[in-house]
Amino acid sequence: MSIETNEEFRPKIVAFCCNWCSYAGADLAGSSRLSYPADVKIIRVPCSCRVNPMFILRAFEKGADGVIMCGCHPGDCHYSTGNYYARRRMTLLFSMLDYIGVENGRTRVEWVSAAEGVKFSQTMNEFVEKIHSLGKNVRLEDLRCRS
Amino acid sequence: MYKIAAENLQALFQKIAADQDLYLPVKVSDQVNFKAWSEDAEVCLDTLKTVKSPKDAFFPQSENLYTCKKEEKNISIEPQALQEKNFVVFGMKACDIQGVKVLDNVFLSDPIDTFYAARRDHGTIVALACHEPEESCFCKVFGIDCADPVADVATWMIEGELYWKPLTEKGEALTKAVAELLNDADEAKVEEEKAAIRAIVEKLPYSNLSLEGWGQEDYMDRFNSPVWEELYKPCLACGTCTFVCPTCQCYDIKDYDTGHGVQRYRCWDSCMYSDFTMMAHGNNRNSQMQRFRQRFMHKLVYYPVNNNGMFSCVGCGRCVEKCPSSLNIVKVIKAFENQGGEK
Amino acid sequence: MQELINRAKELLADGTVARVLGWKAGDLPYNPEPAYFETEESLKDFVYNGFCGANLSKYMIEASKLEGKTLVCLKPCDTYSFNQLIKEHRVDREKAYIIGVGCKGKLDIERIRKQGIKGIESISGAEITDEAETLTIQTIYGEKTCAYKDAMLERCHVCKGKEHKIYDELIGESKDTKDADRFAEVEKIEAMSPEEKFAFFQSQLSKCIRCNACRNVCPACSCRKCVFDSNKFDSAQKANVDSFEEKMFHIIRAFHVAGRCTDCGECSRVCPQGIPLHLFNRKFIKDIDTFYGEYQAGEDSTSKGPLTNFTFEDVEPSIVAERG
Amino acid sequence: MQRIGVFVCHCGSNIAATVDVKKVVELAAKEPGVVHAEDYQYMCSEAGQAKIQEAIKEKKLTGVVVCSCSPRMHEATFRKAAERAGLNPYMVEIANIREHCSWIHKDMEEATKKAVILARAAIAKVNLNAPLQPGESRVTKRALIIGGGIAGIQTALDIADAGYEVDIVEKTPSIGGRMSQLDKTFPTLDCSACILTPKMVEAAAHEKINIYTYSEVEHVSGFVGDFTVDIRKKARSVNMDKCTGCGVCQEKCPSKKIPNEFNRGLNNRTAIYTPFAQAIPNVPVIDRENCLKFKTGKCGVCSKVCQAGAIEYDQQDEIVTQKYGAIVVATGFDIIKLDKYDEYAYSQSKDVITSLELERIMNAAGPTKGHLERLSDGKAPKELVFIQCVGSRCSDDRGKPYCSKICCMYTAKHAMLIRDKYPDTNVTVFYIDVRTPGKNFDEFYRRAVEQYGVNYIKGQVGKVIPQPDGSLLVQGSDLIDNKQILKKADMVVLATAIEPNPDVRKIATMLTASIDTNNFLTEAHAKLRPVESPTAGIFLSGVCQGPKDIPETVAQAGAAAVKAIGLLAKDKLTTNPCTAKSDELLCNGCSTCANVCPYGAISYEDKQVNDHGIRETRRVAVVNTALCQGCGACTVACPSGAMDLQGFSNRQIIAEVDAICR
Repeated sequence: MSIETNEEFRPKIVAFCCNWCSYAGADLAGSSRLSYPADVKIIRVPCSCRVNPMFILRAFEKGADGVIMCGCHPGDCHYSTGNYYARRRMTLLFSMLDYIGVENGRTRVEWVSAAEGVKFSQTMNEFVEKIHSLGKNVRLEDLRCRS
Repeated sequence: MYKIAAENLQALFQKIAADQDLYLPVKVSDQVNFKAWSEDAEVCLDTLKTVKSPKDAFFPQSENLYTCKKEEKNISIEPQALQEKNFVVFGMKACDIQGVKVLDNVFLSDPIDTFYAARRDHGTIVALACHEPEESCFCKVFGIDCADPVADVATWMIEGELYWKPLTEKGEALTKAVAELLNDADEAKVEEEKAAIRAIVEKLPYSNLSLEGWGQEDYMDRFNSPVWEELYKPCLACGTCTFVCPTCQCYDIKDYDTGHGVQRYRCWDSCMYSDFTMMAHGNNRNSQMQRFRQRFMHKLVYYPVNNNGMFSCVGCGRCVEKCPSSLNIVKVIKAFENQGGEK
Repeated sequence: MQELINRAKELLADGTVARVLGWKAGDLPYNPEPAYFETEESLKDFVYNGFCGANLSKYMIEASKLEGKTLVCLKPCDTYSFNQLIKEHRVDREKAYIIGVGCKGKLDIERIRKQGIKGIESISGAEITDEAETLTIQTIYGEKTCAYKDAMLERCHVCKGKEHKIYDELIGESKDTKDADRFAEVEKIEAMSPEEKFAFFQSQLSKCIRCNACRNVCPACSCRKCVFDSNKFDSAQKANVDSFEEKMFHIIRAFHVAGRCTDCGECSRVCPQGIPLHLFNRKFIKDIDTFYGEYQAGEDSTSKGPLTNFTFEDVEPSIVAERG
Repeated sequence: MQRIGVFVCHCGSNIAATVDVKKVVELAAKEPGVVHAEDYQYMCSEAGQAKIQEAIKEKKLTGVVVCSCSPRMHEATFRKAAERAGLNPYMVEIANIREHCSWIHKDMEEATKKAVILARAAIAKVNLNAPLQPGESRVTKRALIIGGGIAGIQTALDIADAGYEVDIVEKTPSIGGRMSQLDKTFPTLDCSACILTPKMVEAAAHEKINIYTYSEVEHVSGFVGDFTVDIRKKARSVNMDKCTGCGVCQEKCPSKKIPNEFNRGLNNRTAIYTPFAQAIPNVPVIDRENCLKFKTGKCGVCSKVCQAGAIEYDQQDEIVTQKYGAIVVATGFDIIKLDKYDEYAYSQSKDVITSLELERIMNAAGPTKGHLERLSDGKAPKELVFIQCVGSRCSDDRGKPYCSKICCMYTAKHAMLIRDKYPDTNVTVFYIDVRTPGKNFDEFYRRAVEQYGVNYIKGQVGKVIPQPDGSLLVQGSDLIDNKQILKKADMVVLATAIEPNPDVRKIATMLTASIDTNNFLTEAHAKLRPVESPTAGIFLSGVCQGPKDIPETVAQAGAAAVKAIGLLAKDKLTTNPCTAKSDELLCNGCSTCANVCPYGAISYEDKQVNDHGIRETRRVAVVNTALCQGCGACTVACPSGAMDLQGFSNRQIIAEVDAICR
């Protein structure tokens, strides 16, 4: 992919954030004015364990170029154990996506606490950059959704 | 009667594909199905049965009907264009051709299915006689002669040469278009081949299956027979039989939300599925036995009753080979045969 | 087989069981079907041979709802599925009388056909009692032979073993048929470049006709209503209109059975398009083994499954990118 | 179709400086379902809220989207405002266009575009929202304390003082627990019994406290505010009302050779016994396994000597069923078994003892009447070696990975007391680290070293070898001087790791309270909810949650009491309506959801269902909304999608995904 098209390319990125840590971490990034690209849109979920693999595939189907899930650090889950289940689910799902040839940089999990506004912003910057380097998602999209 | 050497078939395909789409048996990941021809396609004319029947050349597994576009609060509708380009289906077997006739009765009678009709109009069928019929074949039961298929063009593959015989105007036109690749041939070899094939057909285990009692109007005894209750039991309610069948014509209409509007499309449905003909009030067949019975009653009774005795089964034997539970229409026919007095 | 029939008759006669779930001889040499037998007389059609590949555990979901006990014939690998179904409360152990039947590897008619054998009239060597290493096949086009091994289902080459994990009694000997590494194919794919992986699966999945045979035959896919048939996720699909839908269906199906799939291989056996569906399930099994410790679903009927369990030290999802 | 109103906040210039608010209003108005859209300077102000309320009434809104700051800031504000206007509060959603948009983006066009998309996602969600009603459940104003040690006693006293009925269930014949076995307590060196006994008496005398000793919890059902518990009162064989506690039965009992548990088996007790002199209740029990009357049918001495006629050989276990609003677990600890630590020769020599045994030896009521002597020959030891971290901080599976926390301090205490009372006895302590965080702890330890001359050696002991002359050879290392040490000792004391009471696993299962790999009960949040179990209505007191000393235990006991009181003070509990809900027609009854539920909120019922004409009885999941906290783990575990989360349903989240990606 040429540099020119990369400049044009504005990725669609969905971020699932748990209500208790990561969403609050994103809020802190906001109140600390720590910027990250507008390509990232956050969906609030009660816990990372609420994130169904079907949501992630759905995002890709509808044209997302990257999906990131953020939750409380292992051990700090508001519901004690939610992120442990989420961690296993996502590990397996990501491994499967990698296995069928979807670029593994398109999916990511990051544990972000309510105090980690800096980490949230950094993570999003990194992730967007990664998606830029990968370009448009073409392996997991439904062509009918192209505008 | 013409012929072309097998090694020149690639040239023939190139020639046809130059100005039409060409569908023929192609191997992809070890399985042969009818696919659009391309330069590097692995064409498998010696495959007796493609996994799926070639019916989707005329009645694709899914096809768009129209598209709704949504802009702000306005909705505009774009109808789907009908088939406009000519195409050739190459290598269809006699049973599958009969399958298309079964579909014709449904889709070309009033109200005409315009999508299907357009495809039929633009499609030319090049039939290929069966060379080595197999034990699961029972086309003979339905009066089909796999040695002498009837289509726009009939062909036979004999000792490395494809014999070519146009039978219709469309067939003549195609023949003319590829004339430079064809040589004249006499029919003696073809007659010989036909006789050989027919001799094999006689030996097939299912060739003498009796359809007595099927295709008749007074079917309530059969409908109410306790035999169904036993027969359906292994059925897993999958759609394999339906989706490999050359005659199944049921479809479902669905909407897909593209984010900018809706695509309304239809796709094959299976009477074996629990949501088949599901309506607001529920389902009129809510047990697998009923769904199973519907499948075979339709193929062997309702369809022939409504279509001058033409059965909605062509004996291709795909369901015999593919059913995960080894159920099939032959077992159904035989079960009633064994019932004797039951009619 | 006679011993099995005799025992079934006894158990029917003394009222221990109300019916027998086994296989009925088909009308071709290779197509016996799963069947219920309720009388001693009906057992004349009972058959148990190399073509009886179907995993009858799945049928026990329905049979558990019937009055009385069902005698069910389970091969060693089928018993894993049965255990898993007990764990998920989908079958009733009390409603089953399990006869663990011996197995010397099950046959795949597609593999025989792939060798160019057609017009099959009879097959000898497929009986369970046969010690033959070779199948002799009478066809319209002459007599053919085929090594038993070459006609075996893929799953039998990576057999989990001769041991029945749950049973009331055992009849018949089993044979060790394992001659391949269970994860070799998965590893081969893992070693490919992303482009090659994608091309491989795209080509395989493009054949999928969404007949749902893989799902419906699967003892782990025992949902009353599949998400792909319901509006719960706005995910109902009947056809793969776009190539995305093929992937969605097969990834989610494999995910839903991850940690529950016993690798019984029924999905690959029944796929009319010969898609090696086990490659999805086995990938998850391999990952689970590597990440969370060896786990065999159906080994028992009580242990916690890997996706309903965790440890504090589990690997992070980034392992996928890190291992390259 | 919903009738949605969209309200876009300027937040002064916080939003409006980077987001074209008017543009957001204009584009949001075109989204499906939107019938009203407006903007305002400060939506959260009275006037702003009034605008929302007005629009709800005038435009008959069924849903509201507020594009403003984070929902963590004002979701509650806007939901309450909507509720006052007659709209179900759960029909309000927030699009966070401040923290997640205006504050982090600089380009107006870009920020506006994103704000529109965020609004769109919220609108798409509201289109699928449904009114939710919080449920109510009643609270039984009575607490159960499991365990009658200092933790349980303190929690019981605090709850009872607040005016609520409390039952203590104690497994042994007396309350008092581990603390009653201790001699002195660090760092003040006051006598354990002197400070514990008054608490025990106070608990026994408290009109709101009812003590079940020699009793165990048998079964627990119900949920927060409404637990039903079966308590098994084991047959004591002594009538508690008649017994005067005179002790004659114990004097006369002929079975005298039974290892005395209270003294860690260092001496013997009788078959009819009270564990210790200050036991509460002061009523003996007959140990039926060792009683001649029960073993052989002969004897009956106690019955003959009992003036009060309190002996009842035919007593049966009794099950008491009681309802509780809150349950506090205070099951305490034991020390680990030392069978995996053979190198310390614990099983080979009577003079190798645990610290808890030393407590009994030092205690005036103990087996040696408080004299420090070797158990092998009764001689006073001149060389004493303490070995720290026996089974604690252990990296293999012989011991425990955690620090037992109390050992450093009690060893300093023991060392100091011995040096004080027996100045001619040398005391050596082998340690890995000395950990003394706590008020006056380090001072205390330094006193032991500096003032009392206790010899601390940093290093581990490899072996203790009993010598033919009856002494012990301690083989250790000195890490500071980097040398091997061979030391003759007369007595070796092992600071043995503590572990949760082994019964706790059974109890945790009954309570569906989670437990960690070391069998400590898990707190609801490691930092913010340290005395609550993740299971609502279950509280944690004392060492059952993790190693603690006495003051920490008492502090936590009080904290647990406050939490329990907070619960009991309510007449009704309002339950979070964003709970999981199972569609029983889709449920497979597979239990996968229940297996991941941290709250034990999912149970299974056999229900008669009508599934499109098929009538059958099915095992289906039922969510107890009083217990469900709405995490959603079950919804993903459920393969068929039968389990969904209200307020964050599958289709709502998918609608948001779609809106963002389109």
